Amino acid sequence: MAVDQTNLSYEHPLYATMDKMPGITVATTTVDMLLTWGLKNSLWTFAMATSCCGIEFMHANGNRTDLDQMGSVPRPSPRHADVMVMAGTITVKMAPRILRLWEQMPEPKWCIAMGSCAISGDFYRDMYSVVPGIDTMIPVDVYIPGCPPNGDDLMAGLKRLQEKVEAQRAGRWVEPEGRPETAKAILPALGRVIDRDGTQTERQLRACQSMGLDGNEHRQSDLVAKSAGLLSNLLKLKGR
Amino acid sequence: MDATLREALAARFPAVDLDQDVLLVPAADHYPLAALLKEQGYTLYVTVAASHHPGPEGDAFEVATVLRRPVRGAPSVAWRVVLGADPHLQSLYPLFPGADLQEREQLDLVGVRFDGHPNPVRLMLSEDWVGHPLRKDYAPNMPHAPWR
Amino acid sequence: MKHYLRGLHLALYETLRQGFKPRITQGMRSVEQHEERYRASFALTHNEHGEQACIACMQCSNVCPSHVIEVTAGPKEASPATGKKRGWAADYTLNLQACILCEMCVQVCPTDAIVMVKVQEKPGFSREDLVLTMDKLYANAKARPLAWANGSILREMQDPKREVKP
Amino acid sequence: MDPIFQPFRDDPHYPLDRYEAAADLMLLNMGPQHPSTHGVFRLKLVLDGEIIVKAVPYMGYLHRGVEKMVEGLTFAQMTPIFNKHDYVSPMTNEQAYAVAVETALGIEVPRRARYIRTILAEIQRIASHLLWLSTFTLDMGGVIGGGAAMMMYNFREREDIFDLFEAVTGSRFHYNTHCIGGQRHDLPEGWVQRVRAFLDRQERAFDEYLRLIRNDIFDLRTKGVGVMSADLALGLGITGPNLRASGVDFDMRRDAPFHAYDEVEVRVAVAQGCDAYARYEVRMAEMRESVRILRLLLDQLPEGPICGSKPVKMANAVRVPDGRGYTAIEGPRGEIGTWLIGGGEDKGAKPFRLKIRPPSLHAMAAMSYLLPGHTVSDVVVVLGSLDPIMGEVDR
Repeated sequence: MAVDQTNLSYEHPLYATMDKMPGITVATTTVDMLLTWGLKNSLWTFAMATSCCGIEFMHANGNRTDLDQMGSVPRPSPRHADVMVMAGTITVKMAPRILRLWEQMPEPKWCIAMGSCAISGDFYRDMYSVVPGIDTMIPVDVYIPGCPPNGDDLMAGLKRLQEKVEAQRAGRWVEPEGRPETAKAILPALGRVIDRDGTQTERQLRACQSMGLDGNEHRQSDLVAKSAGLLSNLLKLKGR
Repeated sequence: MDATLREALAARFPAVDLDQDVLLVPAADHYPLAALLKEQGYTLYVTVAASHHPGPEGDAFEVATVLRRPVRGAPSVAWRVVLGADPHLQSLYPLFPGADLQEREQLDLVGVRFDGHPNPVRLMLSEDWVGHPLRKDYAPNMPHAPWR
Repeated sequence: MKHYLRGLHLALYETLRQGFKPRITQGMRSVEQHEERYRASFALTHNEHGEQACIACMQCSNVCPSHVIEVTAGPKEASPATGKKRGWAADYTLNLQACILCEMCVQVCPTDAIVMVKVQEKPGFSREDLVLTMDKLYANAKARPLAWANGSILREMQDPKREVKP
Repeated sequence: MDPIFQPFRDDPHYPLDRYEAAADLMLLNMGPQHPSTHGVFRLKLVLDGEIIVKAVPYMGYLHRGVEKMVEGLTFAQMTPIFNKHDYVSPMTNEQAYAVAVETALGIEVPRRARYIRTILAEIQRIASHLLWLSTFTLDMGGVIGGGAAMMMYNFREREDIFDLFEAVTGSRFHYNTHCIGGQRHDLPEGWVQRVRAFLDRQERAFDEYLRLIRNDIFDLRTKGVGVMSADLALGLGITGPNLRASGVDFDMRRDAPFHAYDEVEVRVAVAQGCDAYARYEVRMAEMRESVRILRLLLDQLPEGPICGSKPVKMANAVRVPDGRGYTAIEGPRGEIGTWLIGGGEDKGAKPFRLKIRPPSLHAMAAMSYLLPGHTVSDVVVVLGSLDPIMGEVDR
């Protein structure tokens, strides 16, 4: 999950050396506060905009609800961004691309599921070509309900993410646990994915991920290796 | 339907009942009818819609095509062709280039083949997809590993 | 070149002109800044006798295009206030995960039990945060301003024999 | 235009091996996630140097299976589904569906409801064209003062429009304000005055836009780019502003009136240029025309009931008998049609087959005809000038 990955930055040998110096804790705490302040107030967003919510994302970055005032600047490239805002329906054909874009984002990174389609697939969730929620592929940090959520809601979601970032940096973050309401929640049935015949899954995944460009078939071998990784990720999610 | 078109249709296709809103045409007349309508000024290619009608005698398919004349009053002509269990029909691509993507979509979703189509591959779904979703015997919540 | 400079001049003039206009950025809008009919989340109401208004007729659950409303009907019992026999909802869940806020459930509700409120739900850290249970829905009705519409207002507005305003 | 590219412009399936390349042919993949492809759309380009030889569009990245889904929903439930196809003009999509079912059932819509529909459709047309203008100039960088400057100007008026819609329907974006037989919400008090004030602001704003756009860069990037002849446009089934920019004087609002368009005079904007600039001209003229029509409509707005049939109380209240038919209305992007076969499950409460005719899918077919012979930088101009919405293309 995102928590473990953000803590990775503390494993640098420099920190280990610094820890032994007397009086350094006061200084590092102050520096850490400064870094946290900077991090949470410059959450640059990458809009993974597929459908209607993408238009509301444009509105949120427009002049009425100006997300820039929170330090959140929209970036068209995943390499510049901290937060992926998944805005819109995820289809089976688009899902491998979304996963690849998510993997291209540098750590630390967060994901916001904006709107019903990204949270659970909305009323399309039972359709043959729609992925029932972005959290079947990617760990999601904040869920913003609405169809589509307007700029105010997106701003509230970013504030909520700032709370989470602060808690994570301070080591206070507790992953939310399943509650009695879980029975009522529309949760994706991951079982049906994992119980299927392995060879067919691999073949489908390969064709699904293939960019279909003439002469680019050598990429296929990487993708097959990645597919095995994806399946183990899904198993982990199921275990959660 | 104006009088000149009605005369032309009655002369060329005597078997077709011209009083219906949606003409029922035999499959062999599909392409000649479109060609005649294009000559008569129905140059705007509106749409093609295929549908699957399962019945006790077996599967039937219906392909409906709509053409329009871009003038005041916007008269349009719609006709349908009923096909059997192995549906295939002549493509209108030589007459209307817009039929390219539209017929590919119907091939993809309903599974009606169009003879003479230059590029008959799936349009909406990925190329390895099994089955045609808009057929009545296709379950809407069909899983597709590993994504759903 | 001359035309280019003219275009540049015009555009810079326009940009400069906007600098003297009032600011339109609002940030997060409060309830008062939204329109009167704004709808954002849901609530369950009590009727005039203080009983739950929902009679578990299942119409909202049937009409919902997204199938997010689950109603469990309790046994039919007489109402303590009026003495008439009526249905009671034992449980009511509205799942905001897949809700599209289309107001269909409000439109069909015969007793105006399910209504909408003007304040949006807080974004959640997990999917379970977005499930509006019966308790949350009743709490919403007390804590948040109700939206303009309810079933009877909407149906009266759509009535074909409505009184024509002068 | 070099005549060597003419075979590819005439027939996009012309074999590539008959082309003698000056340099090595290169494949370039645009999309599906590209900031200026207006959604999730992928274009495979075969390049000779910087010149495009062949362009192959790929779509389906937003295929949500709506046509299968509506076979499991009743007619009364379906209105909110339809505004998610063309998410830039949800209002007209709802109207297309409502008109289709009303025509199938022969329901008469009250005069006030027809007027309200027309007013909402025209305001939606302005909003849709404003979003087109902002994305078109954003892609092109054709505005002095930075790419996003025009977007900020357009979104200022678009927010006003969303406020007007929120005042009527309670929702900013997906309204669900149409029902079969009329409107779900009546206009609130004082709304007409607010619209008038907005129209005055909007009319002044057109001059502001022109000050930003009218320069040589814009002309150079758009004139002569993406020339689509009238024959090609008709054969492809292109409708709406794109067709009128090719010189065809055809508008469903005037030529096959629906709603209340038969009670106002619609002056159709036509341009003869056939290129991206002509499409820009037509859309700008249409926005001004919408302002004029709206003023007329607001003057004539009648009083009365807003719904012709009884209000919806049950999910299966509307049943369409067995039969088939095609109905269409003119949306901001062209003809939004529905091919409806009734008599589905639950004794006709669900449709047997409902096909939506998307104007954007027809416009996307033009890409492979227009692009050969242009440079890579013209791709976004041609794509932007056609104004496709991928939710509608893929459904």
